Amino acid sequence: MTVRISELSVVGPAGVMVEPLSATVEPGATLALIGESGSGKTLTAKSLVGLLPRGFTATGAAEVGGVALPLAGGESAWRAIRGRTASLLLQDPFTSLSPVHRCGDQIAWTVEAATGSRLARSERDAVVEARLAEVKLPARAARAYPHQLSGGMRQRVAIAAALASDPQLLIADEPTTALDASNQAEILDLLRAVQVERRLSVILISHDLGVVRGRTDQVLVMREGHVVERGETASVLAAPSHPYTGALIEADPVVAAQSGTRLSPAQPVEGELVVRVMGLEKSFGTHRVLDDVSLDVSRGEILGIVGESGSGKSTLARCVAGLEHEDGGTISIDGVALAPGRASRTPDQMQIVFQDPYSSLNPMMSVGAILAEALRVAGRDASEVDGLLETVGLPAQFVRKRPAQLSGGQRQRVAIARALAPRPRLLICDESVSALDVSVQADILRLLAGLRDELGIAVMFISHDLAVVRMIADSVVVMWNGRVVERGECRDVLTAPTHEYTRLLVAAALRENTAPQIGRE
Amino acid sequence: MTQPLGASSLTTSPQPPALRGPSARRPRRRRPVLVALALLVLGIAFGAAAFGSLIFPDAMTQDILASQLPPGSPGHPLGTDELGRDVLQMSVAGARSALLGPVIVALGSMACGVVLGTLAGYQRGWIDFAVSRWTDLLLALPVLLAAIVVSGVFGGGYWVTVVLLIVLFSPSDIRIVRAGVLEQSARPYIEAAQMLSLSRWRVMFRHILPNVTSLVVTNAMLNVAFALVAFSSLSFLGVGVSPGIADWGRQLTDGRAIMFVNPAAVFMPALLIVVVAVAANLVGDWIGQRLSRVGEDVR
Amino acid sequence: MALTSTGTLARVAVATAAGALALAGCTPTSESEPSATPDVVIGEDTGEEIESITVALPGSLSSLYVGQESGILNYYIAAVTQEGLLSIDADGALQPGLAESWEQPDPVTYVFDLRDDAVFQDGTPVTADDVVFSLEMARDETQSPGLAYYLTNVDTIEKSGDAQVTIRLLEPDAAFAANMTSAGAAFITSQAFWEEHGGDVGTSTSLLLGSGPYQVTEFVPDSHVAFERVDTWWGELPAVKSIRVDFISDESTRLLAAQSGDVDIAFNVPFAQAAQWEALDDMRVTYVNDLSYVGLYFNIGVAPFDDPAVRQAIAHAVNRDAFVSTLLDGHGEAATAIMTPESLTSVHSPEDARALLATIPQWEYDLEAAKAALAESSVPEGFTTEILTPNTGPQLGTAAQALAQDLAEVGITLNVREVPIEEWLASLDPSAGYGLNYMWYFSTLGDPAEIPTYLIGAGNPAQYDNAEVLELLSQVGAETDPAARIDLLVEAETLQAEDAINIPLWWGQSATGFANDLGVTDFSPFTFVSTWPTQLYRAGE
Amino acid sequence: MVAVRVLGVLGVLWVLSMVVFAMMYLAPGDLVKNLLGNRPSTPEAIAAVREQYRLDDSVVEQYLHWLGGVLTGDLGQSIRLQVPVIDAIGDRLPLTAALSALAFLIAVAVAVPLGVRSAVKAGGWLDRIGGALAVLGLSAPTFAVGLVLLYLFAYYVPIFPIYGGGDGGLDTLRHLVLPAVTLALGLGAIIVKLTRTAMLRELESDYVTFARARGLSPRVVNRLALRNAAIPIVTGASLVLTFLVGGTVLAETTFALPGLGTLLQDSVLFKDLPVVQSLTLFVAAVIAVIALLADVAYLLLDPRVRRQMGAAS
Repeated sequence: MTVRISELSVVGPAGVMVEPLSATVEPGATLALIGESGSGKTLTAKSLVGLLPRGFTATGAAEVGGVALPLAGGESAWRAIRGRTASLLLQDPFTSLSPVHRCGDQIAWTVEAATGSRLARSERDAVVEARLAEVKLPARAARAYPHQLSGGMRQRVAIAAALASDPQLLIADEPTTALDASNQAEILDLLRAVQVERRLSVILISHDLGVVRGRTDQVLVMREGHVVERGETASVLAAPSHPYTGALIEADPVVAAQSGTRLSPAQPVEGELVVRVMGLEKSFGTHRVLDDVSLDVSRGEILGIVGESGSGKSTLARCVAGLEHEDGGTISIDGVALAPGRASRTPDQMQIVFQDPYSSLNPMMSVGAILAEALRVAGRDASEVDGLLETVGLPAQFVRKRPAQLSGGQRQRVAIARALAPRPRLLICDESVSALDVSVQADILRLLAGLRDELGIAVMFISHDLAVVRMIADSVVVMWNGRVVERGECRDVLTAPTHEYTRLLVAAALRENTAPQIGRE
Repeated sequence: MTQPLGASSLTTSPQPPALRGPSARRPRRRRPVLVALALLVLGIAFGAAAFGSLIFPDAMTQDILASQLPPGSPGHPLGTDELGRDVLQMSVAGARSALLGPVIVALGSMACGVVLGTLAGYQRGWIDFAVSRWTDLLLALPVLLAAIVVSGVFGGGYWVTVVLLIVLFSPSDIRIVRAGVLEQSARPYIEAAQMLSLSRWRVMFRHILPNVTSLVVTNAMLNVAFALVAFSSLSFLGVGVSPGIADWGRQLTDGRAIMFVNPAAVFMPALLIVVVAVAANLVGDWIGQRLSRVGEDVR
Repeated sequence: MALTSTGTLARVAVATAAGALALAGCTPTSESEPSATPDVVIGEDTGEEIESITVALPGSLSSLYVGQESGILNYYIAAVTQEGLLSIDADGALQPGLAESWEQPDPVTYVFDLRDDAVFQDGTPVTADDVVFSLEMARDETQSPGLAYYLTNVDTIEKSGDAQVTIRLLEPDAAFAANMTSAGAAFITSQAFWEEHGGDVGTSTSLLLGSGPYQVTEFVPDSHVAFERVDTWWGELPAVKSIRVDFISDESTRLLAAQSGDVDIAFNVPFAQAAQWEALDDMRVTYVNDLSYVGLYFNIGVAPFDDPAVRQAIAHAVNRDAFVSTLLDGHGEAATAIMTPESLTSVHSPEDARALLATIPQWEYDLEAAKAALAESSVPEGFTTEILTPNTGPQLGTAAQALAQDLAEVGITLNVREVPIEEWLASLDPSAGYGLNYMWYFSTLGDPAEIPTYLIGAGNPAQYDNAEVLELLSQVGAETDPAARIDLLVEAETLQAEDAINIPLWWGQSATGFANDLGVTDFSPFTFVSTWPTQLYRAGE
Repeated sequence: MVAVRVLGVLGVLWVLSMVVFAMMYLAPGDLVKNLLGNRPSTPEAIAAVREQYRLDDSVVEQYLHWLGGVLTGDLGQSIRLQVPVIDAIGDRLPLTAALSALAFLIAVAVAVPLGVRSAVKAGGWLDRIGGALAVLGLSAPTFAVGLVLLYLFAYYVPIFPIYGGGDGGLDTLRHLVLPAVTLALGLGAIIVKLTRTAMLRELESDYVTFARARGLSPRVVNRLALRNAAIPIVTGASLVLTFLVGGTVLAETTFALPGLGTLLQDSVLFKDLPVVQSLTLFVAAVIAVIALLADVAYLLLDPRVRRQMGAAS
């Protein structure tokens, strides 16, 4: 039942996207495909179930347990393979299930597709229940629509659906990336357990080295369509032979967190107080998003604000920025209390850098125009654009470019430059690196740290990822359900969390296994 | 390591699916030949509208007491109409009236849409409420039906019809622009502009508006086609263009009386209307796809 | 044709009569005899019974009761099922109808003796009470807004015997008897029927009851009306058993229907399509003067038309001969007077009638004279004005455009605007403020005084107030000798012509399409306002 | 939520009734002239007519009188037809409803499968044909299509009747085929576009990829996508309706059908105020109700919204 891939290559309209690649996955073993955006890892995965986008073709050979995959075959050839021999699990459980069908039906379809006939009602219920039990979901989940389940539960349903007709190979394409940190480990462990139980071969695709560590046997590191490194997971991570792998490992916040690497100066500068938030309250309808939140940020300090989605951290940032109106409490800058809303604020008080670099720049304006506009509001001359670009590490010729011509990291640099243009006292980074590849992430983090050191700017750094925060923040505030549950020096909080929730977060951030590892060979 | 990695547009980075690159959506690309043909048709039609009166200065004032001739008659390749006027000349001369109205309707409706839609979508509050109720009201009325009632009651006429169609077409423009503005307003770059304390006018018209242009332009192009059809339909019902004006819709309506004597008197203007409307539709779709592809790269 | 599928609002509205040019297959005629498509010879009466015929109307009817809706097509359809006290023959002369005989003991009293064998289609006899009731309803403005006008001069209507009705007038009116036909205001129905429906007769639910040879069996407004032959009629049993009248408001559709052989009779074929109708294998088109008058008139309450020189200038620019020969393709006749020649035929031969009307002074088509007149006027530099043309009469619009071309040469800018028939009707009101107007009038009675009384009598739309003319017209009302009446009318018309108030353009014709296997006896301008289905027969090969 | 929508609809109808009333009041033309025709009329006759139709009341009084009637179920009397408005509308409604329903059925039966196939085989020959038909359907004036069909299938190949509504039952159906096809072309064009766009979007979604990755047959996958695409398709119904209502007038005129379209047209020209008022409002109400139903359908089709609505109410 071994999976053998030999000389698999993917050609697209723009040329060869994946250079010939060979690999073997034993039953019950996991092969990790690691790479950043554009490395070709997803194309590789899709080529193994015949789902390449139009215009892309795969060559080479692949077999699963002796069954050759029809790499160049048509839809009908693939249908016999998909689900029964190889199955694909997608990244986002929010979109990979049909929103208007019940979960049980979606699982049953896989079975019906394999048998080619409709199941009787009772038989169907029994099959679905068994599959749900395998992913540790109660039978009643079959009656639920996807939106009625949490992200983690949805991904479990998706796993059950993907495995319902007992394939020998499961290709999991970033299966946990879209999930909250606390869910990620759970799903990975579940996958691992099922895999061991079924002696299933798994190809796990990820940009995240933390996911790979401890859960995979072999690893392939890909870059721009080439395999740059391969080997036993543990040995590759411990001693990378290719510089790119080394850089990836170094840039990975999890690795960095475990190794204790930090971008902050050893001793935080004792700066004057810039922002003071006191007893902030905010509700959306009856839902209380912020409950008596207080914090201070000083000049030259990076305050990490950590919490999962829904913890209120973004709302906090938006209240400080004036993009939301708080219901109660005070926000003061340099000792001056600000009324809620933008009207009472000036651009030089605070600026914000958003998460998504793709939508935070006006697509119709050139980089130069965007920055010049930001300079103008602060009374600065447009000629300072070049200097601004230099500050964020971009060459001067970027002035003429439009956002569409830039990569994600470059865009985020432009966004930071724009935020810096009015010389704000406070920079708010709302998940500003979460959407970036790890290597880019590290660059941006270094940039922010450098800015803090050079400009002495105060930074509120909001992230769901403790590992990232750990790399850059001086002090940390942990939020949960709209409340601050823990605060303190970054190092202290992360090494010795006192609150139960913080402990959970820390564990998740380090991608630690929460379940006992069974049957590892 | 700030260079983009690879040329593939497939991304696996954790973005919401809506932010996917262009390969996620693959609009059918109009075949360039077809679009070129459509552009050519529009070019000729608008050329005729602009200069038709120079080519045939007296198309309308030809001796109107002559007789009807079938196509292929000497001097009248397409024959003459029910008043003895040359169909070819009339078709060229009729372009202006046939196209001017629809173009003005499309532009007028676009202007309404841009101004009201942007205000409603960005300012929200009472303006949004008022504008939305207004569009609700108008959308509860089928365009053609409302046009019949109003034109019929007030005696029709060209400019009455133009104004009427602007009013009746504008709700869809307003809605489209409003929805686009709403969508754009929620994007971080607008909040970034707010962080710079830019005036709301600057935010609305410098930042948001250029980003909904593709919607606006596409819809305007499609409106030209719809207005062309609406004009001719109203003329058919006797409430659109008055007689005495060279106009395809009017020609089509009047020419039906002599269908068997000179079929060209009917089919020529009908063909022109359909061909121009098809061309406008194709070009509208094409512009929409091109502009939205530009947009997709950046989204 | 334009979209008025609405039957007709006024008798004017209905006729989509003439169109523009048609390829002539037919020589122009100035005779009142009908002229048919050449080369079509209609066979002799075979005496066969005709199972059914289909009549295609160019517009819809809203009501079958003429009192409610009185377009010319309403008259045509009502005549199938209803009768008047009298009837009109092919020469326009009065003949007995429901009244066997009538007499006029004094100038204001008319006595009608009813025939005893007249029966309504429901089997009940036609009584004097029914006649009195029907006429009373006809003179009630709210019950019969379309008919009341004819009876404003009536003082009393009484039953004066078991089978006798006496009508007294307020003032003498020589033409009154014609009003007692189904071309006028007499549509006799049963009182019981009327009251059963609370006066709502002629609708799709109540239908209509009359004493004619056909009974209405179904009426669907905007769709059709169906008639069945009954055996209750006092006259001879007609050949056609059932008649279906379809309303086809779109002219192209109607022509198609005819081409498919679905049509036996088509009323008011537009002249623009006449050639195509004539080209049909199994149909013919018959033209007949339809007693209609088309002319221009000036509202002299509106400047600059209060200036006679302005009116003369425009009158000189009217090329009525060209209108008739080209616009109407000869299916009409250049009008020299407001009265139609047909209205004189009870006294004069057609030739004499035309000769007499030609004695009325005319404004010749002469652009130089027009320019000279304008130079003399209060607006020597010319001016701009507007004329409204009804959308149901495309030929009127075309004529106006031709006139506009000539007037442009004279120095007057005339803007032509086509409007729905309703707006045009409203513009006829002097207070609407239009100086130059079209008049388009269908007479059904054939009485010579009918149109002149409207156009130059008291309260006329031109606001023309000439005491001499009014005096002459009141003499017309009192005069019982038809010839003397006509002379008085000619005198009145001469006065108005000198003042250039009404500029007659043409007397119209209507074109009717008939299936070739359908013959019609004595076809005349008056045919369709009498019980015309009785004149149909199955023609042989 | 639904109650709010219903209130909104009623509000729109109310404003609309005022607008229509004011418009008819201001329109040129004179009801008296329409009724009396082109002939001299006595002041008494004019007064009697004005009295009968309450023309001497102020416009506000006239409006309130009419509104009062509507609220008590009395739509008034048609001036032109002399029958209660409700009968005038009721008599023609079946034909128009049948025509619209037939056109809608034809359009849906052809356009939805065509749209689905076009999306599934995007770029294929069926897609091209579907696309061409859609553009043509949107670009060709309804009446022109009607005339062409009339010439082709009623004249040159006389398999269908030329005009009229037939005598009920199958005959009426036969009479409605051509007008319905005429309407269905434009209607289908819209539906093809809607379906294709919606299907394309769904087919590119993750759950379709995932479904295919699990080996589901194309038939099941397409059904799955169509079920999701149904939401935007149904929401587009108002667009379709608007077209349908307008197109009906043209089709009815072209084929001489005694339906609501011709009734409206004739009534407008006659200034038959009660009919125009009621008919305009009736049409607006039908559209509003169907839009409302589309929203309800949306509820039924989309469990997510269903849940939110459940929570809100």
